[in-house]
Amino acid sequence: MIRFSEEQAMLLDTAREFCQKQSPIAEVRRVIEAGQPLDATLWQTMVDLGWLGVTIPEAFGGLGLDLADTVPIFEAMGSQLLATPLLATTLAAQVLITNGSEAQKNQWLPKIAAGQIATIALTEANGSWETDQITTHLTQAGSGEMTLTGSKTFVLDAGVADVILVSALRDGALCWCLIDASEIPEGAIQREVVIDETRRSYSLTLSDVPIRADQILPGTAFQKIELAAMLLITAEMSGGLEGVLAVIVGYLNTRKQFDKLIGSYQAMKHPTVDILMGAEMTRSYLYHAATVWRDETDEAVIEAAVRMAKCCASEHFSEAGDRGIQFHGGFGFTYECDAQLFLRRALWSQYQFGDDRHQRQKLGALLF
Amino acid sequence: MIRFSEEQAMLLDTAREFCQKQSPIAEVRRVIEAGQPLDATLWQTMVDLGWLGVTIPEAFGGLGLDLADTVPIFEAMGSQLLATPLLATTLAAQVLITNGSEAQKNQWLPKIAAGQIATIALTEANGSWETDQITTHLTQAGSGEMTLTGSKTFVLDAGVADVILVSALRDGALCWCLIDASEIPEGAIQREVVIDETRRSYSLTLSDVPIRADQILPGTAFQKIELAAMLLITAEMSGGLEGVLAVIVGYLNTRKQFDKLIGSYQAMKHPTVDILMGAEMTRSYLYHAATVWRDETDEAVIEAAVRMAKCCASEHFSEAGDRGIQFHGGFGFTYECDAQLFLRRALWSQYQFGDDRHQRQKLGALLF
Amino acid sequence: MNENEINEFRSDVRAWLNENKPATPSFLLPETFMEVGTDQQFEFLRRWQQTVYEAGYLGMSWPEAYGGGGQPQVMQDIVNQEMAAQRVPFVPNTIGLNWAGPLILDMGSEADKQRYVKNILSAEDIWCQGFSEPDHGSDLGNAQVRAVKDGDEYVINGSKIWTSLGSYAKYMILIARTSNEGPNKYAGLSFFLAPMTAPGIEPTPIKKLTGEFGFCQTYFTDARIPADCMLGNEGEGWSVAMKTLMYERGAVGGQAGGLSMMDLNINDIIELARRATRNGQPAIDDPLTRDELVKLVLEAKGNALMGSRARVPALGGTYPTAVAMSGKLRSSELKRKMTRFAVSLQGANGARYISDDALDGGKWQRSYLNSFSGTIGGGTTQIQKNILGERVLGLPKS
Amino acid sequence: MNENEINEFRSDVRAWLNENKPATPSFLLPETFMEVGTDQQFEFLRRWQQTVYEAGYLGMSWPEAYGGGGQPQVMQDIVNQEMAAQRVPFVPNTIGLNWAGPLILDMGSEADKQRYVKNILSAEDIWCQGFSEPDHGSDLGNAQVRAVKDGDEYVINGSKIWTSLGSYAKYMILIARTSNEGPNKYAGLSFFLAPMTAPGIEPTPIKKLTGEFGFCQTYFTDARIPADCMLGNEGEGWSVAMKTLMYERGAVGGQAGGLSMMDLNINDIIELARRATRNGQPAIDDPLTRDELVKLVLEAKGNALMGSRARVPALGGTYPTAVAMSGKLRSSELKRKMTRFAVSLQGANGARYISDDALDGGKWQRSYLNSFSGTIGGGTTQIQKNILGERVLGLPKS
Repeated sequence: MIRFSEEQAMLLDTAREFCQKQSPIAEVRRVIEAGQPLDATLWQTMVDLGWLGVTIPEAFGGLGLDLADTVPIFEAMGSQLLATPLLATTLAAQVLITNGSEAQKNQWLPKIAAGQIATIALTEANGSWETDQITTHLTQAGSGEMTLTGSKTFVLDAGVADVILVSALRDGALCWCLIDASEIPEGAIQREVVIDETRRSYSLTLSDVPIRADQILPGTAFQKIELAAMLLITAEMSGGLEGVLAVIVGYLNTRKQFDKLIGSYQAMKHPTVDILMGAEMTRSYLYHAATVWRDETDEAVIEAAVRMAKCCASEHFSEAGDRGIQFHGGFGFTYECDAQLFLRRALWSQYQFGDDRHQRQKLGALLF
Repeated sequence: MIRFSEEQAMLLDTAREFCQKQSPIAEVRRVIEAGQPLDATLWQTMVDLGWLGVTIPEAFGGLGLDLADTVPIFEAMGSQLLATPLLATTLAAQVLITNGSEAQKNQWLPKIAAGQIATIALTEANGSWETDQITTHLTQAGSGEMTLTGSKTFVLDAGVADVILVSALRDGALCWCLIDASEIPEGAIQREVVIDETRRSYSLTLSDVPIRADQILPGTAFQKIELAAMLLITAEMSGGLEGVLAVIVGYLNTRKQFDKLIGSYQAMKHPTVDILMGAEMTRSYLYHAATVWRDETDEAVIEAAVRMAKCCASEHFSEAGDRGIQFHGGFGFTYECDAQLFLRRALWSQYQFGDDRHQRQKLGALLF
Repeated sequence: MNENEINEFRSDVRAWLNENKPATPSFLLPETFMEVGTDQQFEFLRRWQQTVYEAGYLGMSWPEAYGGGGQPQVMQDIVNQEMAAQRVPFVPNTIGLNWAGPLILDMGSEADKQRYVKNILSAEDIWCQGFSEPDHGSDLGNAQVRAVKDGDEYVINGSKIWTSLGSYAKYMILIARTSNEGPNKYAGLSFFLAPMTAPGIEPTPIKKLTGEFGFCQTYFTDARIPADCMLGNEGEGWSVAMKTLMYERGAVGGQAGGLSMMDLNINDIIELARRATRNGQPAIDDPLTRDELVKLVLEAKGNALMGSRARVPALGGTYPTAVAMSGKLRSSELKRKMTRFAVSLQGANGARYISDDALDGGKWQRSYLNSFSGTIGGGTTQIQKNILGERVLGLPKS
Repeated sequence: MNENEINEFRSDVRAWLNENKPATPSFLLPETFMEVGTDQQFEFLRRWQQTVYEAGYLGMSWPEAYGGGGQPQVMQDIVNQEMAAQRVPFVPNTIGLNWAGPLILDMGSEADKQRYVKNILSAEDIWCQGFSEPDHGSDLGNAQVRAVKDGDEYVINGSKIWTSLGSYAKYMILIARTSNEGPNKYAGLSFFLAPMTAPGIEPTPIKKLTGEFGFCQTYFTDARIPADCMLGNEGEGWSVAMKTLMYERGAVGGQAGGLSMMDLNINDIIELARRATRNGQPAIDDPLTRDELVKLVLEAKGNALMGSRARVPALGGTYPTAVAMSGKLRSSELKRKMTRFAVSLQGANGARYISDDALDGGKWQRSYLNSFSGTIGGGTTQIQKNILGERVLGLPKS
């Protein structure tokens, strides 16, 4: 079942128009080249559109919509390869909404709705997609003071974040710690190199950083946050598939070989149809997952729907990126060809929160 | 490493010529239609060529060559879809050579070299490829007399066999029982329907059949026999791949669609190249396995080589048969199209002694 | 009907089906009307259709005057749902119930309606379809069978292929060429309700790769059929044929109802994977088999979701026709993969074929071989991909 | 050399390599000469070649008169084997050592030999290749770069693409068109040993999809090179170029030796699968990952065995040229699959790129992106399949 809300429809139109205008491919390349941690003007435009507050409850200055309603925004951003702190901030807001105390929500959600940047720090150097591999931990001194020690990686936009939500072990159980950027020691945040050059990814190294009790979130939901991340990344991938397909079709319809447009060769045409089918299926799984996310209460059903969507998207987007390079021939081997931008995005997305093989393993247990 | 013996070279030439002459595709269809359990004239010709004695030690009237040397015969038979009791008889002879007592060898090997038909009964109704699933068993009465009870399936050429070698449990351990056809009760052997219509497959149902001590083979090698079966079936498949490729290429070079030979379409041409590559790889694995079989002593190395060959052949032959049907279009959907004969052969071969998935599982344990 | 009436009716149907559903016969039933290969299979299915019709559960929304039930369509829908749920056999007169019948009710003369409709429902008259021709692909416009008017008859020459139930049919919906002139290749076609009993019409069974029969090649040799067999006017055959595509199940004046095939769905494959054994354990417990199954589930559910998404226009995306135009490609390839996988669940027993020894009587092996009718018939997978590449993505012709 | 001498030599080489093998640098080395993208990488590799040459381990079988070792080829073979076994860096002057050098020794003048050979070995003079052109595919016959004779010079115009080491090269082996006449498109080509220092020759680095440099597009604008740079006669360029394909490693007068790339083999992938972790366990312990690895091993070993079988003429089969003609297709596609799989072994770290944080410095991600040079360069996979279909299977042209 796929249900499409009016809110989604509205956001779909706005977001498409916005992203097409703000992020043509030349702009994507300019941003990569510039290497800035944030395009503040663009960010302010997104804040003004109200996108930061979409999922934040009305009580805290947001629109109070479901996370699933933001799917069209991320899809539109994905198709134009527009990477902004919206992903990290939306996920961090989910952590607060799901797990935060009233005081924590009161303190942060209105700021986020107003444009402050937040992010989450989950993954560690081992690259595990399972939270049971987390080693970052809180240590309680005799005096009752706590300190946080550990290293996180793939922390998006940490360089410009006002607040970071960090997963850590406390007495053997996972919890979320909220750290204000001002409390993070100099040098703890380092930009890291990821294959998708549109992303601003950082490592976060914490050594005995003091943590007050009010920095620890009372809720300990982790899987729901991971699933939220998968849902939004899948939305980006669905858009990305659309984007890379357009690049491929454009080339097949203009480039000639042996005096024929290369799109007339079945060796190009048929795999491109396969990519189209992958894109259509991905989009269907995406909006199915969004529907289930909003309407279902059974966590296992939600998990299955999201993992199916992430699995489908990961597989097809990676393959489309790979074929995109190949079908451009010699030009495909150059940095100038846009297919590489999409392949790199596909690989980043594939390996965040579980690749297709990982998802199939999880689904094997969930479905049967 | 692939080494090719003079004996193999000689057999390759003879066998190709023989099979092409004796088994054109019209003859394959005639034999299926006739439904006879044996073409006695053809069998005698093969006996006269000495093929029954190739692997039988000279002391028992054979040539004393290695089983691996017969690979070219089975490959040639496979390419022409010629199914005779040679496969079953050669495997049964291997059981005797490997596991038989001097008396048993003396009694049977000269007869086999002279053309008597033998077969092996391993598989049971559960369709397991693992010998630990065998339930056929010997029961020892107080008087010391033994009886054999159990059901076997996929017993090739049992209807015309002079002797059957049956796997059974004796006090929890597997052994081979040798049963003369004359000792098998009326009705115990029933023809069964298999997908490859060139095969004569039978079930064997034994209920308290008396077994003397001298019917039990002293040796208990099973895996080597299964590997021997895989090697010879792989040889047939390698030939079959060559055969189905010829059928496909022939059609692509004659059939027109929209006024063009269909072989000019890349949607046909490229997958046909993939089939060619599969055939070339299969043949390479086949002769590698034959080389290792003859020259290696390490059983694990032999097992890996044979399983790799069976895996490669199973995968590529099944796929070639499937594509063979598809590429013939409407004609491919008819019984008249030869592609179906090869697809059926491919399926039979795939599911005897372990399909590609099973082999990969075994290889995962063997290789790493 | 109010909700109570609906519920009551549904439970009546359920009870009736429970009572009257035929026992599984000793032979393997076909899975679609295209696969009926023996008299035994045919008679079993015809009898079932008769039973269903006599109980009032077929053609429920068709006019009473012609043998229908004159009831609201919703009742037929309920019957169809219950039949699918209980997996009863299909009703074999598919061409009559879903193509010819709706067409005759829509544009036939009163005489046509009186003559044909009731017997379609009761399976008294079996209908077949004469659209495809050998060597002319799936494009109707290439039809070469000639119909030449001679007095009050048409003389038919040529041959049609893939005529399902051809040997049992009393009538054929036939596309034939009455002219080679006209602005395009479709303009010279006419549509006939042709009696198969006319001398010179010879349906010749084709043996399929499964080893069974189930299709005919139908030869026409100076076969004379009455001129009033024509439906619509001369030269309107193409548009009449296109009309048949509009009679979706459930639309008013639409198809008669009943199942037209034993639907294969991914849940059947999951169930089989639990039941079939490989090396002594349920196939589904083997990690690699399980993973293949997950892949198939993903493809199957993804296909189903595509249809669901396509009904939300806002989610149509760049290529809004992609989903509708790829339905045949996706479902036929999925069926081939599912049935091929089903065979692989059985260990050595995958090598069996139609027989009592085989799992489910050898149904899966047969289904796999039959699955090529989907990937080949009505435009092969390769042609479907050309069409999608050209008409949906706008790529140049191959 | 007798066996004792061979063994002694081998252990000397081994000891020398052990002693002199350069330490892994702080930056990621390229894996082939086509991937040298920074001065740092280039200087490191050039120094390594110098070291190897000065130790007498390069060009061992080339004539002493021109800087070679004048030793039996077997010694160079032993050195090559030991270098491969110890996985030392490759020697970067690949075009010089394997193409230009053998060609000059074979058909160059005495002056050519004196001038070029020693500096090829010592890496003093780097060579590059000017065969491919933009938009003209991989068929040399389509070369459009013009060389027009003017006095004792040729004037060159046009551009070449995929010039590896173009920015570092002192010379280029260049195919240019000296005539448009002749019986076929190959007849008007000539072969030059062109000085890259001539005014009007501009190698312009191309940024690859990896983000690195490593190829140039080389523009010729009225570039004048001495007429005696021509190797062979005017119009013989095609046959000279074809000769270069004959200089297999190990043949007399053949390639100079040394490794020309960091060979990626399936054992590296197996080793990586043991070392890399997914969800905290070695990737190889995960059943699905393991199965993917088995599939790759089957493809890799099967490829290797094809070569071995092709050397037994009796086993050539119906299509004896299939193995030889498919080598490039098979190895390039395998490399793409292996490197892509290698990335997938790393869990979330698959998303990293060249940096210290990445497994093996990000080598695998870069290798995957670089692998397209194999599946695209020298005739794409799609073109290779056409060639195999047409020339091996005899299918009609697309």
